[in-house]
Amino acid sequence: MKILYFAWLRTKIGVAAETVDLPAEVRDVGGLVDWLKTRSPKHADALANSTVVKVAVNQEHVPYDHPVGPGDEVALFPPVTGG
Amino acid sequence: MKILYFAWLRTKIGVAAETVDLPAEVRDVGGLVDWLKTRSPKHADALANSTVVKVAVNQEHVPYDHPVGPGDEVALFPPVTGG
Amino acid sequence: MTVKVQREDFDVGAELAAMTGGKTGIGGVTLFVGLVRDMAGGEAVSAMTLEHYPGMTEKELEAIEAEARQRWPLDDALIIHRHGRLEPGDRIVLVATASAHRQAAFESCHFLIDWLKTRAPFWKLEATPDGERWVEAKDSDDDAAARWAKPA
Amino acid sequence: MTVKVQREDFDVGAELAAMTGGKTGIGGVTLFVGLVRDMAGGEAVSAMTLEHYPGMTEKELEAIEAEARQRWPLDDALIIHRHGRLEPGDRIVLVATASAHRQAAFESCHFLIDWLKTRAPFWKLEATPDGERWVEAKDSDDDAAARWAKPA
Repeated sequence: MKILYFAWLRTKIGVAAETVDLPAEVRDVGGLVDWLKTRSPKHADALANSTVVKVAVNQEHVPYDHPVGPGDEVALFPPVTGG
Repeated sequence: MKILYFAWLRTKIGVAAETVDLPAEVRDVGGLVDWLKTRSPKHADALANSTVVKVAVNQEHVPYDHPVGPGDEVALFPPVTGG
Repeated sequence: MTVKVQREDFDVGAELAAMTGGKTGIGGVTLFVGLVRDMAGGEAVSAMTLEHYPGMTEKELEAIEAEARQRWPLDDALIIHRHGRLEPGDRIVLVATASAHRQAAFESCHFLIDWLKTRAPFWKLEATPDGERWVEAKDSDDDAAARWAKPA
Repeated sequence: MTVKVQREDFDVGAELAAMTGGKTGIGGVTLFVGLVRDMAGGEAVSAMTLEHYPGMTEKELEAIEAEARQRWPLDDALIIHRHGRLEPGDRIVLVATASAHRQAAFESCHFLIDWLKTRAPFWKLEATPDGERWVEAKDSDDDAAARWAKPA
């Protein structure tokens, strides 16, 4: 699965994208975020407060109970601040 | 006193401006409009419906009870339709 | 703060550049451009002639602009209104307001065009297949302006 | 109906001309131009870098525009949003909507910028005397967007 990070999630974790092998027990966005926290202290720090971690699956905003699968493009980012 | 007419008041009365000698008994806008109606059948026709005859004295919108005097510039016109 | 009443067309890009050039405190500019439509009340309009009251027009537009500046924190405001003969698709009016905050820019721009439409001494004469006719004031314009009336 | 995401500046006059040229049914165009301010939260800002999510950005802007077209009778709509490094006074975003009626043009333009600010995947990095900092989302932007939520 391809994971993208933007803005301060990117700078805190230190990479803009990574490809991960999704464990079978991870089935939704919430489960994915919890699992990503275990990958490194930087991941744990960046993802600590889920209220400011927004998620898009295949380029659409989704809630934490949205399903995820190995073929998805998942992006994690803070609340947007454009315009 | 200088009287100006705009839009369909101008085309109905047939002049854009006229200078009149104000009778002493005319003291406000309402009295002026009533007196102007007596000047010609065209005036009477154009000014018949006072709800669509708006008045400015010295280039400011005023109500019918606003005073008028010989030195004033008075304009009569329909509701505005610019923009 | 600028008011222009003119026969000539205006250049929206140039006006925006003049309003914002060299300034770094403006967060947003809202602009409204009014255009001549080819239809009105179900009838074809081939041309429009805008009459106005020289002298009073400028005073009234300046008063409207001053009112907007009192109500909203504006860095700048601009009204350009054309008069004379115009054709469908031609620009009639430009209203632009600049502020640190977009809400103030939107509200003040909307206020200016709504108030202008009920207070600035302009009258439209439309040319239609049935001849010329003076445009009648719309109740909807009065309603739009009334939205901005201040509570007593 | 057009969405552009680009590094380059845009020409507001040219965009307006492209939107209205040859069309005679448009009564009004409302435009909003967002600019980089030199101050934010009391601190000086010397530059701003806009990051975005290529692919999703365009999809999201197109979805926002489609929502506006559903809600209001629009002749046209345009969103241009820049990314990359910008300086105070630089243009960031242009939103423009054209309609037969000015109320629809104002509301849809306001809606587009309010929704864009809470949904389009852009993030601002400000350069200040204390270093770089990511701009935090504002509650006031959420409130502004919530005004446009449809009744259930």
